[in-house]
Amino acid sequence: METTTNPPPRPRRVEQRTRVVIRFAGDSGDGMQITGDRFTATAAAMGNDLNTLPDFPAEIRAPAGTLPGVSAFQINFSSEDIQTPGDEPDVLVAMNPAALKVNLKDLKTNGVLIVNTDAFEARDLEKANYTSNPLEDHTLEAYRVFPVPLEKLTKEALKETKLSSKDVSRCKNFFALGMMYWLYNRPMDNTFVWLHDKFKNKPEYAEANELALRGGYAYCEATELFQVSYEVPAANLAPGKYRNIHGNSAMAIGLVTAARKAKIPLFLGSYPITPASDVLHELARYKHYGVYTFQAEDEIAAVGAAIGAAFGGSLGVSTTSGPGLALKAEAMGLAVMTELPLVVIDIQRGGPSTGLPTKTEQADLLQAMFGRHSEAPVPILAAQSPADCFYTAFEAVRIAVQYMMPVIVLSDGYIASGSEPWLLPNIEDLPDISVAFRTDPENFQPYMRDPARLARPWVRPGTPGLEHRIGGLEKQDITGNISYDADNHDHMVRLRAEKVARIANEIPLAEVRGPQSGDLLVLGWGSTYGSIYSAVSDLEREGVVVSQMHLRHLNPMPRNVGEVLHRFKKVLVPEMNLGQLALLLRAKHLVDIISYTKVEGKPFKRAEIMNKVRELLGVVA
Amino acid sequence: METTTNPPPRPRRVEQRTRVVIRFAGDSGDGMQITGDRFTATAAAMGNDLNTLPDFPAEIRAPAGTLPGVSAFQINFSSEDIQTPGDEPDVLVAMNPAALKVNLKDLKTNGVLIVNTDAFEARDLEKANYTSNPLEDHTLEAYRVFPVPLEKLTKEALKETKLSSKDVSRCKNFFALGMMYWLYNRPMDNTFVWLHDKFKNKPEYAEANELALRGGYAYCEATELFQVSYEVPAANLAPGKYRNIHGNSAMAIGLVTAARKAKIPLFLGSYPITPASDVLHELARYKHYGVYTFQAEDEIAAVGAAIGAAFGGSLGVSTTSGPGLALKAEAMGLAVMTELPLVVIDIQRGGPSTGLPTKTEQADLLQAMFGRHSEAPVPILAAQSPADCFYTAFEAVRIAVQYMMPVIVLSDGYIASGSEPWLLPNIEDLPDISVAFRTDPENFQPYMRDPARLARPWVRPGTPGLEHRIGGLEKQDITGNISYDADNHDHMVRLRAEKVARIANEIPLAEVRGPQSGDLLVLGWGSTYGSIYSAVSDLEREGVVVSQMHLRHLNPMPRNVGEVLHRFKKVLVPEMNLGQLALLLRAKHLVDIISYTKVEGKPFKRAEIMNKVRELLGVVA
Amino acid sequence: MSNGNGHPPLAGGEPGITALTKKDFESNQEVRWCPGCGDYAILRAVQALFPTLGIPRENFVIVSGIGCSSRFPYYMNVYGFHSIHGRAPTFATGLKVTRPELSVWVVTGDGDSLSIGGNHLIHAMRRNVDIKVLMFNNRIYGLTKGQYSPTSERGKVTKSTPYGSVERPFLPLSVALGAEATFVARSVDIYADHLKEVLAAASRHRGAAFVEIYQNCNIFNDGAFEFMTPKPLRDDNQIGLEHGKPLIYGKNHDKGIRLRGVDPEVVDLNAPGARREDLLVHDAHAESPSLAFVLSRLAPPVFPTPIGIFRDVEAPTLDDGMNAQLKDAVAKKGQGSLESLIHAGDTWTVS
Amino acid sequence: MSNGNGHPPLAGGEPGITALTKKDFESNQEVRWCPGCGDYAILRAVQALFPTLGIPRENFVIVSGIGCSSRFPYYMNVYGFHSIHGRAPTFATGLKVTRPELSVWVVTGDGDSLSIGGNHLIHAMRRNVDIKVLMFNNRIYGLTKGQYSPTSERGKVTKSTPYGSVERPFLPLSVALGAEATFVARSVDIYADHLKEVLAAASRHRGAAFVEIYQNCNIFNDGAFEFMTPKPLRDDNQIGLEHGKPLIYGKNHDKGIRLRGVDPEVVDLNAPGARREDLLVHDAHAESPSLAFVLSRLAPPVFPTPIGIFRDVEAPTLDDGMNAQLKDAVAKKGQGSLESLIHAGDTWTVS
Ligand SMILES: Cc1ncc(C[n+]2csc(CCOP(=O)(O)OP(=O)(O)O)c2C)c(N)n1
Ligand SMILES: Cc1ncc(C[n+]2csc(CCOP(=O)(O)OP(=O)(O)O)c2C)c(N)n1
Ligand code: SF4
Ligand code: SF4
Ligand SMILES: [Mg+2]
Ligand SMILES: [Mg+2]
Repeated sequence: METTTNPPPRPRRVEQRTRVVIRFAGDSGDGMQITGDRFTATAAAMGNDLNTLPDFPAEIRAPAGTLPGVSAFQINFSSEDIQTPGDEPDVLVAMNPAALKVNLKDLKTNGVLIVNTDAFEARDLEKANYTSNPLEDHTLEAYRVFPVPLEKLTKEALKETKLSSKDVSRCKNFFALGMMYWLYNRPMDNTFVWLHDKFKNKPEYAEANELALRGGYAYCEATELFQVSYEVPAANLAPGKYRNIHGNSAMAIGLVTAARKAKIPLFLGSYPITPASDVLHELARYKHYGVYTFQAEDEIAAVGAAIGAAFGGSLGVSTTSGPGLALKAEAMGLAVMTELPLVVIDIQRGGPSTGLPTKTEQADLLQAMFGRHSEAPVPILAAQSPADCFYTAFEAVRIAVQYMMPVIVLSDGYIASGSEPWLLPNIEDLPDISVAFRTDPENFQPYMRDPARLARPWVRPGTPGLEHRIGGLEKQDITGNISYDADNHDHMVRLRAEKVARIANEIPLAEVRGPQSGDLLVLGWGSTYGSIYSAVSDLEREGVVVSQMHLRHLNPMPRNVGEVLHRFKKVLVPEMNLGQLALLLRAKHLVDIISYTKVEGKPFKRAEIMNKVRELLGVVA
Repeated sequence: METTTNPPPRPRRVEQRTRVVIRFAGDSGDGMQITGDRFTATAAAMGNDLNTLPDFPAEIRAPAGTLPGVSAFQINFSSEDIQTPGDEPDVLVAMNPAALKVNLKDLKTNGVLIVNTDAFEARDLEKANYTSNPLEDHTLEAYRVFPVPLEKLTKEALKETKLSSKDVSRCKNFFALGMMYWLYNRPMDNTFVWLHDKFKNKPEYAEANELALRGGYAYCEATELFQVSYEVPAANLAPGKYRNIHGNSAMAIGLVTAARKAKIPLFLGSYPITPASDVLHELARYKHYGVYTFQAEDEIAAVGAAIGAAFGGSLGVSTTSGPGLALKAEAMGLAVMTELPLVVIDIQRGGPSTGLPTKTEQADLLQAMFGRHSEAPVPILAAQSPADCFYTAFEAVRIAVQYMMPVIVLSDGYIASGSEPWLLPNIEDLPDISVAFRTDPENFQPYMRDPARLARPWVRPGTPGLEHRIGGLEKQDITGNISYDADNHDHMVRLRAEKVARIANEIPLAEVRGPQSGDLLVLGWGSTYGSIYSAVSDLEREGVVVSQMHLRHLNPMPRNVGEVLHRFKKVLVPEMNLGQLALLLRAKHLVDIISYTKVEGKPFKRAEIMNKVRELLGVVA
Repeated sequence: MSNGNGHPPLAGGEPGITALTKKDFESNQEVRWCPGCGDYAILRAVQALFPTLGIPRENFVIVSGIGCSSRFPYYMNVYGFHSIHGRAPTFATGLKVTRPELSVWVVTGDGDSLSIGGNHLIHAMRRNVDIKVLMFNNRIYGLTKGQYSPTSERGKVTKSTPYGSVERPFLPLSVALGAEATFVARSVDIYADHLKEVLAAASRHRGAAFVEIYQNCNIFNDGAFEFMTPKPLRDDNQIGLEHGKPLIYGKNHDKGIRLRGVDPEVVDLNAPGARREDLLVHDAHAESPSLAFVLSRLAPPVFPTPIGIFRDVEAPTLDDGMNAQLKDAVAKKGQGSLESLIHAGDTWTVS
Repeated sequence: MSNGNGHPPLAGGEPGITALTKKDFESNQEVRWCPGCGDYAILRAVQALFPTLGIPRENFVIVSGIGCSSRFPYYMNVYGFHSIHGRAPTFATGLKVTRPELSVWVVTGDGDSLSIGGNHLIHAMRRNVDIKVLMFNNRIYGLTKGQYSPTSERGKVTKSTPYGSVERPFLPLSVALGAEATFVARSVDIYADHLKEVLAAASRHRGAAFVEIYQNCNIFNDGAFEFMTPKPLRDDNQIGLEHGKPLIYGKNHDKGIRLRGVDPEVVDLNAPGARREDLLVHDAHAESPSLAFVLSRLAPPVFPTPIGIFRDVEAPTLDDGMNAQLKDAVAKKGQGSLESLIHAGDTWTVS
């Protein structure tokens, strides 16, 4: 937190901050996600740039108060451009001992720690595996601790209501939220509006939560608990309309938008799997957009149905995570052979096998590249942030329908459930990618090709005179007849590779942020974008000269990648895997990439990348 | 064919040859495979080195006489060391027009062509899509054509038998075989023995075929059809007992042998698929060796059952081809996570998708490396020739049980159905790889590790006091408990990679054949061995200096590979794919590998590699 | 948008509905089954049937998996998709749901549909997606040259079971009925007319249809159905099911089937006391699949093998359901606009 | 080699057969289901049952797939394998065949076994491999937080079907019976004693056993079985099947079920003319699965839901068949030696 010199406008001291990270942590039942969402909405309304990340417990609901039951929500809000939910929280709100135990290690030294002391009975401590009370031993020495009896205070604030004591207790998250609003000088009005809208039919709940919120605010005002409060001014965001968006929502909206722009119906075939299921859930609500969602019996059926829909002239899409992508491999090979458009989206999670299903990872890149038998190349794109999922999905659809081929999109658990403000695009500005189905029987051949993109024609069954057969056996070029001919096979294998390679002719060159050549380039893909961006920005401020490049297109890569690599003395590739992009770059460009890997189920910290850069440049922090 | 100066020992001229390639081609019903097998057995008995390759028609039996119905068998036999079935036949026996049409293009210019003229009626020609009779136009000008009315001659030779005319006609392949025996001065006795053994219960068939064989021989003797006959002396083979073996048989035998040497039962879970099914068929006959074979409902169930058997303490094996390997990906990830031994064998075929199911290819290497989600490394081995499948299977089993991990073996359609003489190993010389199951409950932990190989203990359910649970969620090292811990995950991801990497400590260094450094190294893997070997040998004879290295271990590779690469100015890697080993080598060693690729569903010709080498070295042939 | 699901209307050549003949459905591909294979007869029957169904040629789609049988689409001059092993119902489902106006047929084998593809088959039945599944049951894997299949009898000696198989077979119709199939029938490759009748009924049925077709693989399992198909054996070893008719068979129509509890028994109608009124009367439209299930169990040596339509009932289809939801949603909320999609939720403006 | 299949004899700790208690089967892992989940009750029942089966603890193996239910093995102090989604029967099959002396149990959910795993399930039933499949049917995907499953009712509103599902459900017991299952039963999470009885019978059965256990997911599908499980509703909405006993239910044992053709109907035993002798008598050992199938269709509102053992018949098992073949082959040909394996076929010697 950087201090500015503005004079305090309120009785107690008010300081300005550029960037603040708050984490709300409690039991799954404590409403931490809603609390975080409300703080986020308010920060957005105040014009902050922001970035959020929920941390759900593993898939099964653990018993209340236990360590596996802890749920947290982190928000980074700022008066500057930010791209990550922040490395270490400045403030941690801990609703119970389990939440404290799980989250404390992340809190900044000297950070603010608000603890709900009402939840520190012996039984609570035991459930969290505390052998002594951390409020009473040395556990919290390094932090500024604010013990608050949240339960009691909420009860007090709500004493006029007629709610059951259980319901009253459930409002304590809004009491805590009220305190945060006071601490960061946030207005409460839009939260009130939201409450009254949400509880339209249960006004007593709206009222109770309003009271709790006001209570928390008033408590800080009255008690002088905090000596200082903070302001985080509006960021200098590009003008326009914004919306706070999660990655999976942006993905869903991107698909619907692209289908509309392609003028074809969208068909999603999917089988639920963490962390991809929400794309299915969201698309299932878009029936009035003409979106079909089909929950298949397994991942193979899901992609099979999507391919069938594509054969019928729809945009076939299948969403999944790593284990599901593995299962779809064989069917994707069929889409390669039949040259049908298809978009397969892999929201990566920790592996191998069932692995760490609720944690993030970006280790499916090589599976996406090579995880099909024989030579079955497909284009691969990766989203770099929650809002970017929209554009990545759109671009994937464009390639699929314009090149007639399956495309893989990689996202991951981190951006899927993270959120950031999205500057909403102008709908007219989005490219027209409308599909022209072949209807003319004259000179028609199923594998005749568009000379530029090598795409074969897309024909909808039901078109008179164009009846033809496709399938998984090798095809004679142009005619599409089965062919066992040696030369034809060699030709087709190379043609399918060439089709993918030609995409590079159309996509933008990769851009370098910072000096265009020099000592060090930090090159990334996917969700590491925010961490790298923040690290590079902070290093810049420190005067360390380093450049950044980030790839959306992983296959094929932009035409200039090799050339850029050679302009830098060192190239650092941070990845949440064991060096998968590094392997591809080394093989293609014979450059001695420095691979920086971390496979911990969570994103890089800005500081980790900064340290690595300093180390490589021989700079002392 | 090289001529020697030995005087002719028989009335007509007899010349010596070092190496002869014969191809028998006819309709599926013409018995070409049996004909070839008999010629092979005789060549083996005569001490020739040899190598054979059948060329079956695509999976469905096409109507008799049509192009897709053609079946062929090629044998290369020699007085020298040979490693391939030969590029171009010296002799082609064509039983019908379709066989002629399909095979003629491969025949050596000026090669011997024996045609069954009885099958060249208008209808026969039509079925083979001949518009004019090739016997009468210029089609055969470049060859030494010997038109033979095989049908009539066989009838004549068998006129004493009481067989139906259909049965008589079915003996014409042995008439042709008799002609070949005459032409290459082969004894007929062991074929007689074989016939009488095979038709023990139908002596009239044995007799008929014997008559046909003698007839063919006598026909040549009598008619002076050929001016010259040839001798191919015995090769200078290493002393010992030999057996002619197909790749799939060697694989099956290798597995049984390894299971015995490991002292555990063998369980094969498999789902039929060309060209892997024969391993299942063969193992199904080995019940008295304690071999379980389970034909599963699909490839996933097949590998699942194998993993279940491994959990129970058996050697779990699953055989398949590319599409099946794709389907097994998810389950193999589970074997990686649970650290259970497993051998998965992929007999590669042409792809992608259903592709060219009866043709060969070696394009599943990268799928084997990377075709699972997340970081799920497995060791990969490839067999280089039919007999080598035995040793590769054995080594794969050794690694699986000693390191406790799944291993992938790559073979392909070419070596699976090809054959060569196998110098039978001394059973005592094969290494003892016996498994020691953990039975001691003292200090037992499911993921405790052998310090050298990092293997965890193998415990058979049923062992008292060692009850424990394994599964696909990330494991805490040592205890094997489920762990979502960040550091543990990073540790385990690296540990699983390290376990694979450590295999390199034990495997032999890669050997270079020829000069140990120089201008050019030809580096290969898998079934290209024979082509490369022959090309390099012939180049040597021409005085072209070039070295060869061939890899059995593809993951990890031998420790010295990088060092060897750097000793050569150029490294050529011929592959039947688009450069998959080349990609791995480039990424690992940053060497500008020259990738020479051909994806035609058939092996490299010696000549193709020789030309490529000459081109790279600037040598004129 | 022609059919309410966002598809543009079709242009192109003339719709081919009028006066179609068998010839119109023969493709230009050389048919590549073994000479004598039962698949030929089925092909001829289907080629003869399709022009009579009143469906424009371009609206037929045949989807298949992998196997000898699955080569079928290549030989039909309609839209065809020769997909991958076992998965044909999945492709067909995606296609039918998004293109309900098409007539979607699945051709599959006993291995394709009941071994690797068993799950997709039962789910297609459960969902009652309006596709017609023709399962060529030759009780063997033909294409891979003769391994036993899930319909092969126990003890069967094949390439993969030189000592005989130790597995019990599925009865495909029982499997389909256990999976809630709404149309279930059986016919035989060489019974051209019967086969066409059954397939025509399958085509008329709105919902998933499962038709088992006994098919002789003369190369790897020759004579698998010779217990019944040769003319002299037919009358005594097979029984034709007809809705509303009692179960009578035999050369002289003198054998019948009646129930004892839920178990059928053969009645000699010439025997004293035997009464026609006691015979089981076939009800293909019974709401419950129980009767069809009981019939699906009938097999030699004790019983004749039933052929014909076991079950044919109405139930909501997946494709209707999904398309109705789309239509309803549009009716209720109006056709969604990109504006309302993107600019939704809590938005704020920075100026 | 102890059991004829080449396995070395076991050494190690003492066999744990004597005087086992429930405690012996509790693992040291913290149980992590939602408080109130029906899985707890099933766990307790199984922990109580296992020590009574006379099987040494070390010979139990529980294999599961993925889902809340599939966490089961972690909580049982026996050998356990928490495998991947839908595939548990495959692992169990390989294990049981090679280790016939083990008692192999599969724990699975309605999604795990009937959605992604449907094919493996039906093949395990068909092959009659001696494994005990406990299918926790909560009619929802619990672990992935509440999507409809193949057993969810049509119209079900879930996360993935905000407009209601348009799919018809499977009846799991019908599926199993259609797939030739030899043991089929149903019980309920909270009916501890009934559940134990049914599971004990499953354990005694030699062959594949399929037990559907109604299980309440109080988070995502609370009350799915409240049409029947609450005490006041039980008598009228459920019927306990007992072999050899007529189907009678109702608080006052005054309702029964009889057949009309193959279709069951409810009889008010107090009604004039109603005769107990007409009632359907349960025969769990009937050779044909027809009766069990008819019973598997019974469901509210017209019928009570049957619980208990629907079918329990003998049939050759896969594991017996495979092991017998190995034994026979050795008996006939002698134990194969490596010598005879490698030095087989046409060999020749170069000297
Ligand atoms: C994933 C996969 N596994 C295995 C195969 C090999 N295969 C092709 S067809 C077939 C079985 C064919 O049997 P069936 O479905 O009965 O068809 P039929 O040939 O008898 O008509 C098999 C195992 C394949 N093509 N793909
Ligand atoms: C290959 C794969 N696909 C999807 C998933 C996600 N997944 C885990 S459990 C589950 C369904 C669970 O439902 P059910 O089997 O009914 O078990 P329950 O949780 O209700 O006990 C799904 C879809 C997965 N783990 N693996
Ligand atoms: S193998 Fe059998 S099923 Fe296949 S084409 Fe030949 S006869 Fe027909
Ligand atoms: S989600 Fe449902 S099934 Fe899963 S543990 Fe919770 S209550 Fe049980
Ligand atoms: Mg078949
Ligand atoms: Mg469930």
